[in-house]
Amino acid sequence: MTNHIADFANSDVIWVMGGNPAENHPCAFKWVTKAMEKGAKLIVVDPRVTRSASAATLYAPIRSGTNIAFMGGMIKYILENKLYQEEYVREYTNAAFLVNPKFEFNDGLFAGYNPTTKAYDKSTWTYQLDDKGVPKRDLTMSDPQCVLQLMKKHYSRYTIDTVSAITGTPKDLLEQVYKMYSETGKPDKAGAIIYAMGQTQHSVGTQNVESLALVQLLLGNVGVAGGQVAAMRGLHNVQGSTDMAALYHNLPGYLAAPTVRDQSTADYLKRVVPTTSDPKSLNWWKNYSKYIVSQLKAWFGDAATKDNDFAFNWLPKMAAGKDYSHIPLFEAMKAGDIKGFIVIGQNPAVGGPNAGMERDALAKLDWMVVSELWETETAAFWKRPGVKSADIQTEVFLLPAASWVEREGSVTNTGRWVQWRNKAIDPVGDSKPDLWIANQIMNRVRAAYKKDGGAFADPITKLDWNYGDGLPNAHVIAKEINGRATADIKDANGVVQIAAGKQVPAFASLRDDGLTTCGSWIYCGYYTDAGNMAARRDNSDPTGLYLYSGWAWNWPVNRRILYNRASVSPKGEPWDPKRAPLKWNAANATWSGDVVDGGGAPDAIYPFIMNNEGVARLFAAGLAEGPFPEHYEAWESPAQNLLSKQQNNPLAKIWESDSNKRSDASKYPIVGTTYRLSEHMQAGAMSRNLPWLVEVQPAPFVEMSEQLAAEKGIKNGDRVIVENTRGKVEMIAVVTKRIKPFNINGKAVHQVGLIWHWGYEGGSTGDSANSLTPHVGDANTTIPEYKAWLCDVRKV
Amino acid sequence: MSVSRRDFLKLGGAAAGGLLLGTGAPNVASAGGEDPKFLLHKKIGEITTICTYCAVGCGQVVGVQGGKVVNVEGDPDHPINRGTLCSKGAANWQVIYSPERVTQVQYRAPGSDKWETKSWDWTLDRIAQKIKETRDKNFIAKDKDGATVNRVEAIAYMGGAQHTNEEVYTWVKAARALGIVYLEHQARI
Amino acid sequence: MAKAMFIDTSICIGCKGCQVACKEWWNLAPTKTTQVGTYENPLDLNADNYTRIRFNEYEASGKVRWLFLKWGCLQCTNAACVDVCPTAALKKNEIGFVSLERDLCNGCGYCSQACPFNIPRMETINEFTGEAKATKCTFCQDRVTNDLTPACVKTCPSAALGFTDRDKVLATAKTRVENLKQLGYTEARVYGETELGGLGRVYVLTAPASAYGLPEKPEYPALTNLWQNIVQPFGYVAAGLTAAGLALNWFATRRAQLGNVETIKPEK
Amino acid sequence: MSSMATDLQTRARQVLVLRFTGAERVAHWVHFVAFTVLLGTGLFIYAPFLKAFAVGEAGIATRLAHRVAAIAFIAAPVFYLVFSPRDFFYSLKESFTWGKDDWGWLQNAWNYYAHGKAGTMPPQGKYNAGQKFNALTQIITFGLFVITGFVMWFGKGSVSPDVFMWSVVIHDLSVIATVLLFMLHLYLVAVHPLMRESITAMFEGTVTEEFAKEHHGKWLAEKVYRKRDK
Repeated sequence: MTNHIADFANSDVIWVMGGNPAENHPCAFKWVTKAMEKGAKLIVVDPRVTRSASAATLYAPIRSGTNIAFMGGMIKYILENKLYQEEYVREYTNAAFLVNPKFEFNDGLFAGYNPTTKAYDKSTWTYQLDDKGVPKRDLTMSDPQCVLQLMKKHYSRYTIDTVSAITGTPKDLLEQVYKMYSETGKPDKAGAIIYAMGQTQHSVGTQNVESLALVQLLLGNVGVAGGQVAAMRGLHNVQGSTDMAALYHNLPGYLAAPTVRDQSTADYLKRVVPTTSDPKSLNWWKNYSKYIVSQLKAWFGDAATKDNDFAFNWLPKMAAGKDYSHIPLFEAMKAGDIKGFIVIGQNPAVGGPNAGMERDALAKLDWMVVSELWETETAAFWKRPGVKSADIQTEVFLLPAASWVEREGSVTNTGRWVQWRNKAIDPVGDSKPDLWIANQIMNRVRAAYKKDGGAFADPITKLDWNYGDGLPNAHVIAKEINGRATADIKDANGVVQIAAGKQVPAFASLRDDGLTTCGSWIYCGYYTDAGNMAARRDNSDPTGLYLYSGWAWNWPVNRRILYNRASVSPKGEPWDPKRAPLKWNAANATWSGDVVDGGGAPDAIYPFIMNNEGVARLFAAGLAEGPFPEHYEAWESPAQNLLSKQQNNPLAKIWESDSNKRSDASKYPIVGTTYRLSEHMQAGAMSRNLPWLVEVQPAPFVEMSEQLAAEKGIKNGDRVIVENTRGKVEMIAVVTKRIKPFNINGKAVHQVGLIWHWGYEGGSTGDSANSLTPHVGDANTTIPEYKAWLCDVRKV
Repeated sequence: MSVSRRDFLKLGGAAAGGLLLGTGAPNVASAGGEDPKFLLHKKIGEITTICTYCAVGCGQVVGVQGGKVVNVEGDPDHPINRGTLCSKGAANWQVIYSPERVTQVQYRAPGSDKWETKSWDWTLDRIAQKIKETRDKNFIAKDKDGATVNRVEAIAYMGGAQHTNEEVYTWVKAARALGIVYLEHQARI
Repeated sequence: MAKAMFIDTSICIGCKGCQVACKEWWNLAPTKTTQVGTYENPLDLNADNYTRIRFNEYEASGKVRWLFLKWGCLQCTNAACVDVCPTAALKKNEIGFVSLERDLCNGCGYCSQACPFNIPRMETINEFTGEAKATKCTFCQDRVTNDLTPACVKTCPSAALGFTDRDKVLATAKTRVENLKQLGYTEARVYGETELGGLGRVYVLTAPASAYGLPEKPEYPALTNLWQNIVQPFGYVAAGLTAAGLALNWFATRRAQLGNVETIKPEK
Repeated sequence: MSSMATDLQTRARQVLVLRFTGAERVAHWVHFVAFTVLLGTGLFIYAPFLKAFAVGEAGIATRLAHRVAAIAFIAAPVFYLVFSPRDFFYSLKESFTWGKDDWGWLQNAWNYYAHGKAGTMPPQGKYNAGQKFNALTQIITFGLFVITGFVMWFGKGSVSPDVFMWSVVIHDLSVIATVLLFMLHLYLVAVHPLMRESITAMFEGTVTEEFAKEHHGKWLAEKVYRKRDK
């Protein structure tokens, strides 16, 4: 989230689309109702009337997989009715930037598409530069090559009629949504868009989210109190594990993971560090070298020296352009390329796309280590219904992990609050905290390499891994993540700023000469010599904007609202004085309120310091499939793309095989999607094993309209089969008024929604909806297309 | 961090109330008069933690009596949840002593149809041995073009969102040191 | 000072946090449920479920709405259960709830039968001997008499529940109804202000009571009235009159008998 | 002791009339005990001032006692029927057979029972009208007790609350009816100055010939003497 949860209360309009916070984040929803109590409006756009929609001021239905069309219509509406926040757009986005005249868009494809490689040559997706190398701007935003005009042209095709024919949303509701939300384009109004996997889990997921960002930027809803792009993340520390980069493409703190092109830190920095020629652009990533070197120092300690390039080559390097994410991981496993698998607190046999195929893939492993509280479907794949255990040669270790009250440490919520957990009791039975398990395994591996040697032993034997023989102290590791000085750090006059061994107070003090360590630069400041900031418990709210700056710690640098510099005009005046997270006090040249992005006087720098332009991008060349989001149909769709000849995202990642066949609309005409229940958790181990939760939601089900049920002769509560080319599942039908058939370009299209929490293990068992979802990924992130695919339904 | 005894009752939620009645303001007056005061039948709690379900990050207070957790409810001082918890957070207590919970090391030999209970020592030694064997056998020092890559594609690591930050950091550090590139967690699914 | 639980159905999101928090606080055993085509479960109150959310789909003027109603003991002022309870295990507490002292309950079950809302349920301990205990929501009597809010109120994630002085609850509810009417919920109303002498639960509804499955006008049960106020007093009167008549008869007969008897007394 | 024996032999020979068979007496006393227990345990939940016996553990014990007694209560007439069927049916028939003698008894009852004046009281059968009325009430309320008792015992939850509450009301009305008669019955057999002998009939089965003559003259003549004389 750019802001945080309590900030919903500052909003005038809250738009939920591709999420269902009342269902999946109930305790966050009170801040939505708090806003509504103050007069705010709630818009919910969803294929069905959800628990969130039950509270909405305005609900509009939408067919799954058509979000960009919906948002494209919104962008067109804002631009054509001039409802954008003009000064914000002109000054704080690249709307006024002039784009390379060779850039073009034609029938669903941007300039530079290569159909053979299925990739873009992005050389024309660039700005026109002046002689100093600074992008040219037309501050009137009327030049046909300026971003705003290109955008207007791009979205001119997204008429209400077309959008309605694609999305199935009635035209009057489309207009009501557009009108209600664009009210927040006024400088003294703020709107938040809440989303979750309903936006991301599509073959166009990243573009979906970008379309939300574009709307928010046009309306001046980024960086202000009550205005945010609110990603509602699912698990209690999915934010922290993303920050700490349990991800193939990152190192902690969103540093890029090295590829084969990065043969040295110099190569690496050349590839990853953006540059700017604009003196007003702070271009924060220019500090990249400090963060990677400090991290290498944290990992390899004294063994990382200037002379060995801080042991940069001890880090593994990926093959260039190769994707190692969830889907290709299981494809590689199925191909027999992966021999050993360590899986901790995750259950892909239920949660993975095309789960049947992923379960089969597990059998190709030589060994698998599962650390869990429960015997999950993944841990027990070798004895699942329909397989012969004797045929499966995988050696499986199931390690009993400690629960959340049996260990201590910090977790990071979706609003980036890093909060400390205290230990209440010793682990039950023989269970052990994950830190203990990691330490025990690594100590043994290290001892073996020290004793016997082995392939490239240095990164293992020389790893800075001195956590003792027992349970590592979480506070010690927290301090390592925060970072310390390896020697006295002096200023120009020789005065010691940070003494050797002291904690680094903030990432501004990090260095690329080896004098500092820091496990994750964005967490620098969370455990300083002043103590454990994550354990702070001051819940006062002096600004009245629900910032709670004294509660726990917010990365980065306890900043509660990201890009908050955009909440004031270039002159330093808040867009809305009644809800200003930042105030510039000209008299003593200081900021008060939240921790300001950047620093210095208001007009000294541009507000979006993480972009090398210094402003937000309405034209975003970084994305794989184009600088403007464009509607494409899902890989499996019952409809023709009405906007271009490109039926699907031309860059979507597709693994088509016998175990991942495409379901054709002629045979499988119903749109399928998956979602969760408030009473259950993800792949279910944490809820299906709790009898109280099983009691309140005992079985998986499929929701469908009364019309579809009538067509298929299904009555409420009947057992039905939902199937497609990848599998079939049997569930209870919930026939409801809350879903209606969609009118898609004159044709009635049905949609069903499946609950995906269930599997074959634990206190409550049932079929897994993910047996039906495809191995198809978004072009940028390879996030699987869980939310829009095809199927058919019949009564058992 | 533990809260002081004097805040004990407060943690039970005297401060919670309906939205329209004003969150945060104490709104329960004392029970007086003739009617009996009923004894609290269990301890509310004084150890604070964060809920283990979604990413809202609600505060919880944990009541421990005789070394056992007897109660888990919302932390009323927590600025986001203000003492509230959804059905999952409210059921969290059932995780701890669940009969379904795995509390001993389980091992499944190749081709076997059952689990066997094993000691930690045996298991950790064997896992370490498997990691080393697999890594040594499949380590890629240079790619086919001769560029240094120092990676292992034969071992994959998955998970993280159930860890604390310190745990996931430690595992990531270990995984990268081992040369693992198939590194993934729940962010995508 | 009487208190009340405030239940704003326009804010409730039906998450069932209250159901589970209640089970957690009271350590109630899970019951076996099945999916029959609804989000609602358990489908009825029982000895191990004191509260539950009732789900209703309501379509009016082309708009489909999903209504959630937190259900459980309404803590009536004119509480039939209290009147029929022979052991005073059920009592109207001055805080405004009907308390239940489990130790006093002898399991007669009259409360469960007299309740106009069918709330109290019997926990059968021995089917043959009839050993049982009444169960129901008591607003978490141990919590509320110790300055805490009921477990369900405390846990309510959307803050649809509140617990405070009844006057304040009523005033808030009325303001809220006015507010909702302005927002277009023309059928918004307060439920519980006067019903059965005033309920301990005060609801803000956004649709007719029937759309939530609530009785429009709940009534004190006529049979309870007949039994408690007519039959039982009649029993005392009849027994008293009979006893008096027999005493009278004894004196009359004794006198008649003495008239025929000569009693000889021994010498002193 | 020997002088006593001598005295007895010198005294006039007393004639006793067998009024109740052993089975009848057993049935009566089982019924009596069961009824008393039922009444006592029932009263605990009827009368608030007795609630100390009804609460908690005590309540559970009295509830159990009530149910055990209920079984005995049902068992008594069954026992009667099984071990003394002829008397059972005779008594049953008598209870439902009302004639002018019963009218006569009713007309003279007050004078007789309050002032000891026999007046025009006709000779009575084995049961006089008062006893018949008592028996009838017992028979009817027995049925009501059993039906409503079973509803309350086993029907909770499976019958509608209205049926249950009607059962409670009817059970209580039956209690009231039987208690009033029980009071009268106890009074007559144990307290009433003229009727003390009737209690020995239930203990020993016999009454003196004089008592039988006075109170059940018709029965004595038709059922006892005639049988003896045969």
